[in-house]
Amino acid sequence: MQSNQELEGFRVELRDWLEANCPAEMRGGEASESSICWGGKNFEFASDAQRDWMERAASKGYTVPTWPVEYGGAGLNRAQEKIFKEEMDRIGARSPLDSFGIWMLGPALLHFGSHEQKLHYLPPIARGEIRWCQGYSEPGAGSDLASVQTKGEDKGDHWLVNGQKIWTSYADKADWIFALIRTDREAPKHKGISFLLINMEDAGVETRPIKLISGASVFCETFFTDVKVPKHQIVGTENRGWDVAKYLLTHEREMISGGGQGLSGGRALGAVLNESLGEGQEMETTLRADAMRCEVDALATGLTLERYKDQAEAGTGAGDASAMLKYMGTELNKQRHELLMAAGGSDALEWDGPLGNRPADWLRTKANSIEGGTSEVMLSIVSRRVLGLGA
Amino acid sequence: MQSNQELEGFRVELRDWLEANCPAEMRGGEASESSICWGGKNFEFASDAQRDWMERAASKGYTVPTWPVEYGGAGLNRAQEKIFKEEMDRIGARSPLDSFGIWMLGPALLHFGSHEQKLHYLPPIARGEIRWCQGYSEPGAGSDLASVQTKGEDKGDHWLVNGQKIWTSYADKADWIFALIRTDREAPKHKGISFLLINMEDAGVETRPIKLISGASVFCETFFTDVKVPKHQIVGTENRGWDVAKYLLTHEREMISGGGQGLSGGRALGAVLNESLGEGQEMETTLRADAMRCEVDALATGLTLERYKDQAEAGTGAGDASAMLKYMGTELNKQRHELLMAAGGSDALEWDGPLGNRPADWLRTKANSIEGGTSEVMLSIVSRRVLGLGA
Amino acid sequence: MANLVMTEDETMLADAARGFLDKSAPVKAFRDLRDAGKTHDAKMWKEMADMGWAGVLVPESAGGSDMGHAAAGVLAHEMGKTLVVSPFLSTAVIAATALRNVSDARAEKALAAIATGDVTYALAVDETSKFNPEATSMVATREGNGFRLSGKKTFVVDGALADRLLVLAKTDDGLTLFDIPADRAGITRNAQNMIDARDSARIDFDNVEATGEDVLGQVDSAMSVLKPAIEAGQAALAAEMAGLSAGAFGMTVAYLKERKQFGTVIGNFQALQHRAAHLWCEIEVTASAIVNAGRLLDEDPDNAIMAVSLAKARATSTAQLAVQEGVQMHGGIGMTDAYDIGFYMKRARVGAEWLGDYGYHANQVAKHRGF
Amino acid sequence: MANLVMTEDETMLADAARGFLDKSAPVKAFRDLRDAGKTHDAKMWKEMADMGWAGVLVPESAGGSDMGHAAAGVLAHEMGKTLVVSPFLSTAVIAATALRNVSDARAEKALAAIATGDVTYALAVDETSKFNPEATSMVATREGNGFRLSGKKTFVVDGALADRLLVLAKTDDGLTLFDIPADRAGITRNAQNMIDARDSARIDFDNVEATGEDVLGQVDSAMSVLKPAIEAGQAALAAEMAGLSAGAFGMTVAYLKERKQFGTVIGNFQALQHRAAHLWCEIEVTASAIVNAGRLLDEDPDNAIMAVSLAKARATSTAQLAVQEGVQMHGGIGMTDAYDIGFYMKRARVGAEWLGDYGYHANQVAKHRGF
Repeated sequence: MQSNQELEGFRVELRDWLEANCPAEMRGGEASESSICWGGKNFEFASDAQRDWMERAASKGYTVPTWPVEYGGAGLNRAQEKIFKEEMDRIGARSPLDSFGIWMLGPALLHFGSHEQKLHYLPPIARGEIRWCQGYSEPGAGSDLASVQTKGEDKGDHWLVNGQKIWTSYADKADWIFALIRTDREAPKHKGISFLLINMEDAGVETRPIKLISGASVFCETFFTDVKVPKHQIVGTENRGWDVAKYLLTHEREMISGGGQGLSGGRALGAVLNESLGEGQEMETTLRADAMRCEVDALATGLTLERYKDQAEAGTGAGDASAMLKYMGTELNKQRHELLMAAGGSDALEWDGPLGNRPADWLRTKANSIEGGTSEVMLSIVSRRVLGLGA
Repeated sequence: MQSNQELEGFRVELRDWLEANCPAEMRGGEASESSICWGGKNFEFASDAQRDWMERAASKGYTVPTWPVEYGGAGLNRAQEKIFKEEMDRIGARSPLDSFGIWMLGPALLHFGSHEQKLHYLPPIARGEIRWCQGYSEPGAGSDLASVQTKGEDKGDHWLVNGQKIWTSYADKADWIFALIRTDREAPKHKGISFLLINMEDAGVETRPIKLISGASVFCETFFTDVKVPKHQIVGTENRGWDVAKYLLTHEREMISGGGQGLSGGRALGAVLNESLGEGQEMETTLRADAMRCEVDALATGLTLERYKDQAEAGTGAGDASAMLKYMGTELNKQRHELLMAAGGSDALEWDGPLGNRPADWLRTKANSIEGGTSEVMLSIVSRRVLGLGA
Repeated sequence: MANLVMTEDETMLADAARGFLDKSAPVKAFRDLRDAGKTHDAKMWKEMADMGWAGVLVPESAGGSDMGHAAAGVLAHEMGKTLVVSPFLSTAVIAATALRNVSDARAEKALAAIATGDVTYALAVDETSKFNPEATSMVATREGNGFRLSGKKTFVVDGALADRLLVLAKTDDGLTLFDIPADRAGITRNAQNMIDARDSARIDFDNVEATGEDVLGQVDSAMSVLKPAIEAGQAALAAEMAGLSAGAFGMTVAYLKERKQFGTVIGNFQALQHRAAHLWCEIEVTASAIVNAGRLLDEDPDNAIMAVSLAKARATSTAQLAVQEGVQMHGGIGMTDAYDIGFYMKRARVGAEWLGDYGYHANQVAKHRGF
Repeated sequence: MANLVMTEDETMLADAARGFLDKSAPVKAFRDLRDAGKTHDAKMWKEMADMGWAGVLVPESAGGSDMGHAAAGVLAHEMGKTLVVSPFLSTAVIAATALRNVSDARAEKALAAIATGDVTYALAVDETSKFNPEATSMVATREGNGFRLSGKKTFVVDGALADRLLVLAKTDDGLTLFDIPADRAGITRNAQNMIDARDSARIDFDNVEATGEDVLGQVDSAMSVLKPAIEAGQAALAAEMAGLSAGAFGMTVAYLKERKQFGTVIGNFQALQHRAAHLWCEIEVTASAIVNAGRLLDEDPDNAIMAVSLAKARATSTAQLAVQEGVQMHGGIGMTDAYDIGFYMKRARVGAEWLGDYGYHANQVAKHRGF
């Protein structure tokens, strides 16, 4: 444990560093999916400021502040992490780098990977050099993930992978993919899956975007035709990929939930609504009431995310209860965007109109309660595993 | 069909009659369960005005305006019935007589009864002389009504009835009970039930009130020990009582739903809320928003009740869709009373305090979505029989 | 109280409309139109006019079929089910109602042109992001015998392609409604790229000339003409949204019966069953408010305002629930542009805002109920 | 940001409290008290005092256990689970917090008496049916060195039996808080027959004498003493309601696992499973707001107001959902007085109103979030 004095020292140092290194353009404003810095070989930075901010943060390990220093992080403990969040929020700093490598593969590797794998894969993620995507769902296996059919045949030193994944977010921009592959077709469905890492530039990998109702093409279909995956590109044990996937789903849930304020940059909903309404327009009764409720719920859900992190630090992980965060967070985020649309009125009905991405962001939130396990699956997890209901 | 002129003639005549015969005390004010005129041998009239109003209405058939004249009604058609409702509402007239005989047994007898049975049982109901209660549920058969176990053994000219009923509303005040009795223990559960009429004064019938969370004792347990029920006291065919019960449940549902405004006497929720708040107190945002929503929903649900009545007149009954009215009406009524409690603030927290029965009425509404088939059963009926979902 | 059951005529009208639309305007037709970047199908509108739809509210004396507001609602409902794009609401409902509330030869002529499908209209009322006609700030300045109009309108539905505009502007002692050709000098129309892929425009008026002839009704008293027109539009829009809800719901229930997960069709899951059943109940309740509004507009139009607001409020909340549940129950596939359910969600959002949102109408209902 | 996990001390405190209460104050004890027409169990309160609960917020110098607000919340939470009746909130939380915000010998003495369980307090603030201390109209008129109090208070929780009253009244330039014995001449207490079967009273003050000694804190500035007391009470009440929610929920889930209908336990029905799961999620989220409020009151009391309102708002909405779902899922039996779930519903309603309802606190949160 550190003394309060040491922690305050850290705070002062961090504050000075942020002041000197976080560009003004990377502070404030409402964050949206389109303003995220994703990194990777194919990423086009929106501005020099965005690139500078990512590189400067990476040099201090601040793109992945809680990862160990040897893997590219800053090695912050929970108390320091809280201070980091507070100081970032204080100046409204945007996240310098986000990616599925940070949110998902990283935690999986830190838990299941070998030292060599960690050294090999993690630092390029931390520096924003390699961008990952996820290959879980298949057309026939949506909520029922464990029924994946994409197969990997054992060819001695490699698996020969054939099949199709869907909802591979940003697969068209990613450099690598982590995927659930059926490597034993005889075993019960949860017991024959391996968690493989595949280079998107390998021969036989093809991907194409799926056009969404929001117009954006974030999601893709990805096809594997006779793709050779070397044996060392497995995380965890052969045919035990489901354990990795389950562990990872928890992280995905927490990530997607965003504590109910994911994309809001911590700003009060009502304040954003007031802006949207324009001069002289008062918030109508039902809208104001809904905004108040949503704000109350979002603040409490955000606190719950923090509480679960505190618990994890104390050694008691959320486990199945993380399904709760995913459910509450995504449902709230949908509500929030419904309210933003209502407050925007007709200005919000135009693609790239006076409110920019607002309608696309709104439609995009509708996927939140589907991807990474639907709300219905989350409720079933809670009811079965937490409450012990059901046969 | 009548001409508009004839209908207007009826309206004028009715209006004059109401003006002359509906006592001033029987107009206006918020109706509640405790102000209902139930009739029957054990009923104590709250006032002379209540008795006068019932008797005068009965003399014109207006206690059961749509029943045929020969059975004690006024024989009104749908167009006249609407005028009747409009003219009653116009002066805020209370219902002169309500009872399970009117709501439930009457419709069942009109549909399944013999002419003799109708002549024998209906007029005393219409005159408020005989009060009926219902014997459906049993401790083990709540939502699963068809599993009733109270048995009737065939003894030639009578059945010998033994068993226990629960939730027999007002059984302690009623003169007769209509009950589902298992008369064939071998048949499949829906096929061995008969619909019997039993005199509460018969030897072997005992009843006692169940104390409720609202303090009131509307519901009872009723016990049958070797009760002899003559064979002619059956409605419909032996072992086909389930058909009668199902038909009747539909009427019960419509009755309990009350179109979302059952006990409100058609008054606007917001107006009642404003009164409750007391001088100088404004309706707070979330309360006002909820009241507006509730009012919108109640008005539309009320119109739906009318629409279904119009359909019935046109020959297309609501059938399974009546489950919808029961569900929407009772859920709305619960909401309405939650709002009344919230508006009443601490004044509403006292039994018989400044707001009288309000807390007891509020708690009583919680049974609405349980009695006569729970909301869950209603939703299952809609999903299975209307939407065709489920195995 | 009006009879709330559909009449035989209405049922026949609905069946006929369905038959035509299933052939000529299934959702696929909307998709094709959108993919082609178009917001109007002139040929189909002509066919609708030939069937008497364009003249549904035009008196027979002017060549219309004069079927009334309930019938207009029946048509709008059927169109809503398959997301039919047409100038029906703007022209056949709103403009026609405004014009028939003016009894002069000019209005009669305009009505005749509406009935034949030879002219389309758009209502230019909104100036801010929320519907609020009373707060109009666009000015019509007296000049000689006429006026000069200057100002901006937004969210003018069907405004980019309409032949004529109904424009609300402030005059000396009130508001005045003008009926002017959309290509008059000084008018600049900018088409909006709407999420529902329908026609809408921002329109600038720069010192646009208007004669006394262009005034619809009386100067300074627009509302006597505009109020019934707006109410008619709100009721028909509510009917369209109820149809949209039914369409989205039908698609969703069909999917529940077909999609398999965890070894069974998802319609066997009780949690989804109950949510679908609840949604059906909401749709049924809204249907009553819709037919009631149509009846009152036909039978007692001066006192229809609460019924109309009730219908629009209910239609809005029901449509939003229907599309939200629809997308969620479809799962991933519901998020794709290749699947139709998303179209319903986008149209529902636009319908929610047009001519007053949920809060606007719920407040109207509350006001008329005395709170 | 505070650590939101329960400390080891808090877990031990909760376990000890649970152990005591399961033995001495299960729901059955509440039922017996109610059936006997009683609203206070003096023996049990003495036992609680002996365990240090009465002195949970009393400084050790005055004989208290001084465990802080988070610990008070832990105790309230456990009491809520089994509907324990005690003067804990009024006396050990609200009055103790007010008194410790006054540093004088008199307050020190009163705190000592609270810690030993020898004195109970009630807070007399409400005058209308809604909580609104700022709008106090009861008057304390200067008379010599003292005051004369006249007016009416209502919903004085624990007011019929309390030994002393904290009374808020208007003085020349603000509000003043008085600490007076409940039996002083001119005070008339009328016990209210409350739906939750707890002590509450309407109290009339008829020219009641109060000396300068009776003033808590400074004349005309009640809020410096009252504000922290009210916030402490709101947070502890929120904790009680969260415990109540957990108690009702536990009872409901147990019933779902036991009650059979249609040939199976009703907990196998997915529609009920999902509703139960949703409710559990709400309870978990509320738990975070509760612990956060306790932490802030302990660590940064001057800036705890938003956290406290957040806790009370969430606790209110969660408790109402928990009892409504609880009664509905119990079916008919849940409506009977013989079954306990109804007690939870009645207490939740009183808890919802006391010290500010949902709307009051949601408005506070909105105000502090800048809208």
